[in-house]
Amino acid sequence: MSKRFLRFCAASVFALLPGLAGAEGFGFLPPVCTQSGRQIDHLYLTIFGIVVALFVLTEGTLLFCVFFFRQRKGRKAWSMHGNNVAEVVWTIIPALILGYILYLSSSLWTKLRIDEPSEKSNLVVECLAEQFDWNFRYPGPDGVFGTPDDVMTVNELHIPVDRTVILKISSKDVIHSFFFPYARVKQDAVPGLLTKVWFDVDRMGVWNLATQKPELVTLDQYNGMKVALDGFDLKDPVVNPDGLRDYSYAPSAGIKQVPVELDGKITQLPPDQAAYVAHPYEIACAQLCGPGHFAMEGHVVVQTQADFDNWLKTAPDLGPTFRQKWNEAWDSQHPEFNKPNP
Amino acid sequence: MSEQTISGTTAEAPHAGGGGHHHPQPTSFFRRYVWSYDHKVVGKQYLITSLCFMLLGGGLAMLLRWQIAYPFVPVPFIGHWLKGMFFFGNNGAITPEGYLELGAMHGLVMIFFVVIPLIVGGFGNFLIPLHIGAEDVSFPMLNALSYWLYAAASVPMLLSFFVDKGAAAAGWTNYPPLSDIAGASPSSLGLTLVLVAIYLAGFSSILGGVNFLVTIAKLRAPGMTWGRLPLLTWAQFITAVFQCLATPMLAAGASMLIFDRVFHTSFFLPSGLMVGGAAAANSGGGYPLLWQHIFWFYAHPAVYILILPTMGIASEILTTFSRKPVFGYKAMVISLASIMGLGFIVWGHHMFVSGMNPMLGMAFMVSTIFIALPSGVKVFNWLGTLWGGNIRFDSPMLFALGFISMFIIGGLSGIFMASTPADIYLHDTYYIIAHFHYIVFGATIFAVFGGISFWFPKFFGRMMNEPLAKLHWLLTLVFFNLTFFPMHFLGEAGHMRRLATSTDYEFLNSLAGLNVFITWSAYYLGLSQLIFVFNFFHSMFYGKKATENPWQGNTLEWTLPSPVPYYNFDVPPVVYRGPYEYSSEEAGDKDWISQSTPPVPGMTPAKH
Amino acid sequence: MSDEKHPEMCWGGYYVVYNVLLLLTILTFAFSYVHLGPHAVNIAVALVIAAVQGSLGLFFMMGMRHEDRLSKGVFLFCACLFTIAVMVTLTDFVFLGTYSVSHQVAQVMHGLADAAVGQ
Amino acid sequence: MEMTANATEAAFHRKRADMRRFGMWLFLGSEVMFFTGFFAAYIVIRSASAGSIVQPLNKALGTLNTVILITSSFTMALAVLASKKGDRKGLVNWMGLTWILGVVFLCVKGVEYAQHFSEGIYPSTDIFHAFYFLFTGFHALHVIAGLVVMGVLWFRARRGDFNETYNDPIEMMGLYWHFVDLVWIFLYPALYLL
Repeated sequence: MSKRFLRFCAASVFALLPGLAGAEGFGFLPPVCTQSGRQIDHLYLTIFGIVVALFVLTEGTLLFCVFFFRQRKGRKAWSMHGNNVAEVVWTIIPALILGYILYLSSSLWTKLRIDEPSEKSNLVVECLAEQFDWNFRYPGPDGVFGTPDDVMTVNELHIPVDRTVILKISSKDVIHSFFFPYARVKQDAVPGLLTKVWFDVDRMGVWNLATQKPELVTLDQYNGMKVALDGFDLKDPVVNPDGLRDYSYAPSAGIKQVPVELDGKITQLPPDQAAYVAHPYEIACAQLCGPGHFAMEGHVVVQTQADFDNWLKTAPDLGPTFRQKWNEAWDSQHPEFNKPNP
Repeated sequence: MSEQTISGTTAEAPHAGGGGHHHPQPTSFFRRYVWSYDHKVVGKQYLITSLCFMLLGGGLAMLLRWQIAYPFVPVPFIGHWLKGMFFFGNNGAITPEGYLELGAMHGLVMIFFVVIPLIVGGFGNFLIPLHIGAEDVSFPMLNALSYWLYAAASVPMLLSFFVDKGAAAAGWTNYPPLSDIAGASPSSLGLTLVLVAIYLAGFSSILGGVNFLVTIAKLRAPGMTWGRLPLLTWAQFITAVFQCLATPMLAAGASMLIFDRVFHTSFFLPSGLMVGGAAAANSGGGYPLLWQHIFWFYAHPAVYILILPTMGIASEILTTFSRKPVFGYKAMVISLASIMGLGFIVWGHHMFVSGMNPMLGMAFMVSTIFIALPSGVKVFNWLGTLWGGNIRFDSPMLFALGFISMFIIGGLSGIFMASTPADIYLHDTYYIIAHFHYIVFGATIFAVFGGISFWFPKFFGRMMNEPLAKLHWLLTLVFFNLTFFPMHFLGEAGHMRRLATSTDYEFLNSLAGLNVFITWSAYYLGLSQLIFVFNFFHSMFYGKKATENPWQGNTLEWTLPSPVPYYNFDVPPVVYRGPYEYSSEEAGDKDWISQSTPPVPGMTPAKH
Repeated sequence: MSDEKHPEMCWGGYYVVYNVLLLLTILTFAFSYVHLGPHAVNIAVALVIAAVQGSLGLFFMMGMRHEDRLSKGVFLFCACLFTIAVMVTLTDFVFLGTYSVSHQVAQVMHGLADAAVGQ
Repeated sequence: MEMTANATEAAFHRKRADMRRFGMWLFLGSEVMFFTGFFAAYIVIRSASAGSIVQPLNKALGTLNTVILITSSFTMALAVLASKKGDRKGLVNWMGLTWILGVVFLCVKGVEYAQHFSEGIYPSTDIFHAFYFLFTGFHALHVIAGLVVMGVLWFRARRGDFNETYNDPIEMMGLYWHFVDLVWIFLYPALYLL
């Protein structure tokens, strides 16, 4: 039995412990980088606690009956047709439990999806899904979508930390689903329909060069670290004895100076000075969209406000083909998608 | 319904079922086994055909698991022989398109060609007339027609494997525009053939539903009031309502999708679609979500069709082997009726994140949360049945106990998806796959194995080999849990569904070992089914000869010789008590008394 | 079905129902040329006429009157499912793509205001 | 109470007729659900586009077809009445007339389709015509199926298979035909008039 399997058993036992509500990265839940994501985890773990309690109660009764009421010599079963009081009790109590879950879920659902943040005061990004890529578009300096100064990227969503970002999603061909696991966010991209989702990312992704492990840090921690913004490459994974792939960052070949950020100031330093490397989060497609469904990977780069504004000004222009793609699939078909809601 | 009193001797009509016998006893081989009106033969035809298709569905699942565990590694043996054909690329590994075909066909075959025909066609056909004391179903010719429609439906389905560009590859749900525009999904003619296959299977399912509803409502033996119906017949009644009224919506949706694919209409295609750089050739104006609404309006009642009959089977087995009346018969029937009521208004929980209006998401959450109540009440009543029983652990009882414990896990893991915020994260991940496999495999298929060994004497007049059946139960229970419980962890970690491989994603990296573990337990699970296959076909001819009532059951089929003669009851039975009067004082020293045993004078007959 | 309990529909009865159905068809055809008020009124009228024709055909021509409770129950259940299927799908598409409650309520208010002012 | 032989025979036939009628109602219930799918889709797409998808259709032929179907529903009711009275000639005539009216309905439908095709309008032209062909196409399929069965019953009636006690198939045919007419009664205003 490989080490990995033993660790899986340990993790599964830990995952079964009821009611550890609020524990970060409980069980198999991946780390979470948004406040709304934490609330979803909290709700998930509350339901998990209730479910485990009900599980122990019912399976326990089953096992008890199996052992205690076995067929023995001369024993006769009770001739009992039912008990109305019991029926009422085990209808009311589950109804109350479900009502409690319903109350928790409905308040969170209203907060997440029904009461939308207004698009005037928050950063709005448009996302056009297509067969096997994510296209993103920023309004650019004039703040209006569909104008030539829009900034476009492919499979790379840059967002500032500690700000609410609204993502307006649609699709060009088939139904895809924008899935940002660390933010616990998922929303289908339906052609011909504008769907919206918002997230308030408050953790930045960095890669610890010492332990070769990704970490999530708040903005304050980030400011206290020496983080290399560029100049490092994520090497192809090496398959370790457990059959898993170990990722690692290393300075790209022959690079002398890398931009290292410390408390907002970027200085050029030799690669070995940097303790961390900026590491993007991952987004995926969660709705079957064709043969390339498994390869629709994208990245979310969370930056400080200054870095983000700097990136927005210096983002490379992807050329006329992308502008034409956005025009064909978005602006010409659905100009109303570009207008912010009141 | 006219309450038929205990009319004692002279029944109003000489035969409850009809004047002369419905249909003369056939003599030629063709009329006895192929185009037969006898509900028992049609039941066996359904049983054996769906068990064979289960082997096909299981095989597809095994190929699926190979690709997930060892992505793009050539499949040993099969990959080498079938290089370049079906799902395999030229090097014998499964191609991404092939993976989609495997996934879609596994779902379609298992739902439309295995589970529904097995529990409704097989058990329903064979047992409903016996349980209500009738000679045959109401419309025997329609019954034979619905089996042969089902058999005809399997032809286009099997053909779709051999057509160029392969079988359906848009998931068993066939969401447009993927299933709609020519270039979007890899398959082309194959998907249309599969839609035709669903069409025919749905039509056979509707006719079956009509047949059973009328049989249960109109052909009950004298004295068999609604309060004395066995719970399996109640479950089949509610299932027949779902079949009869929900399946036509699938026919409507499939007709529109076939129109879209063949006549290039665009019911589900919005205007301005761009596929592969070129504008899709459709006139636009439709909505992709329209298909999801119509499909899930059918598909949620369909998943209740998959579980309700086996709830009935489990209730029958549990009471017979606990030697004790079922706990709260009325509560069980009320919870079945409330599942029927709620089953039609919960379909939106499949669409919480699909772009459906969030206000509707709230409404569907309320109805979905409260549909967990009837299932909960049924579980508590099953436990009440076991409480104070005198439990015998033959193989049917072991499978029924497996049914309850797996159904508890499956039901509880469903509550996570009912709460919409949790569903935002869990939708389309392996958590959902774990949930529905615990229900459809852990509960339904366990109850099917239990039902087969329980009624094997009535099917084939012989007993199944008990030790082999118990070994099969143990292996299946262990490997089932080892296969599907870790999928909860995959889903919790965010592993998406229908991924040909997860190697692209760094956040799924730590789960690769788990996928390998699941694949190997799935293979052991598949191997342990061979024990059942051997036991089933061997005992059919060489099993121990069965007596009339080997398990001392109360229901009417145990008053008949096994195997059951052509016209079931030579004189129509008269029913004097409910089906579950085990260990009642009326039974005297033995702890059971059949429904049709006349009441002993001087003893107080059963309450209802 | 010639039951002692139920008086059988006679020749004249069917004739009357037939004429009423024809009359209603002509009425709904004529009404389609009359445009008073927003289009919704036309839809409502046509729907009412079709419903009357439907129930006439159902109760008299098809003999739903003599049926026992089970058949009537089946038909009523189908009618409920029809309404559920149409109404729920409709609520999803009427507020297409717009999300926040306040926005939807505002949109509905605008719609009503325009209808009142515009006509 | 002792039942005379033919009384039990009549009771048995009535019981079986009840059973078959209940089965027919259930089948018609499933047909209602089949057209529910189409009506739901049509109502949704039409109201979401605020009626802008509607294209003009030939109202005259539509109304003519409605009149034809209502008349055939009337003649079918008379055929059922005749069969219950055991009047074989009446049954054969009325059902024959119903059959002819059904064929006339299909001919008018054919003329309409030919008109559309000549103008180059096909189901793929636009969403409204897609619904038009979907609705009327599947309705016509149901009419054709009904005519086939009615033809078989007509020959059996001419041969004298049905008498006063055994006329279930005629009654079932009557129910089915009235249902097909009712679907058209709802379909006609939805497509032609509004």
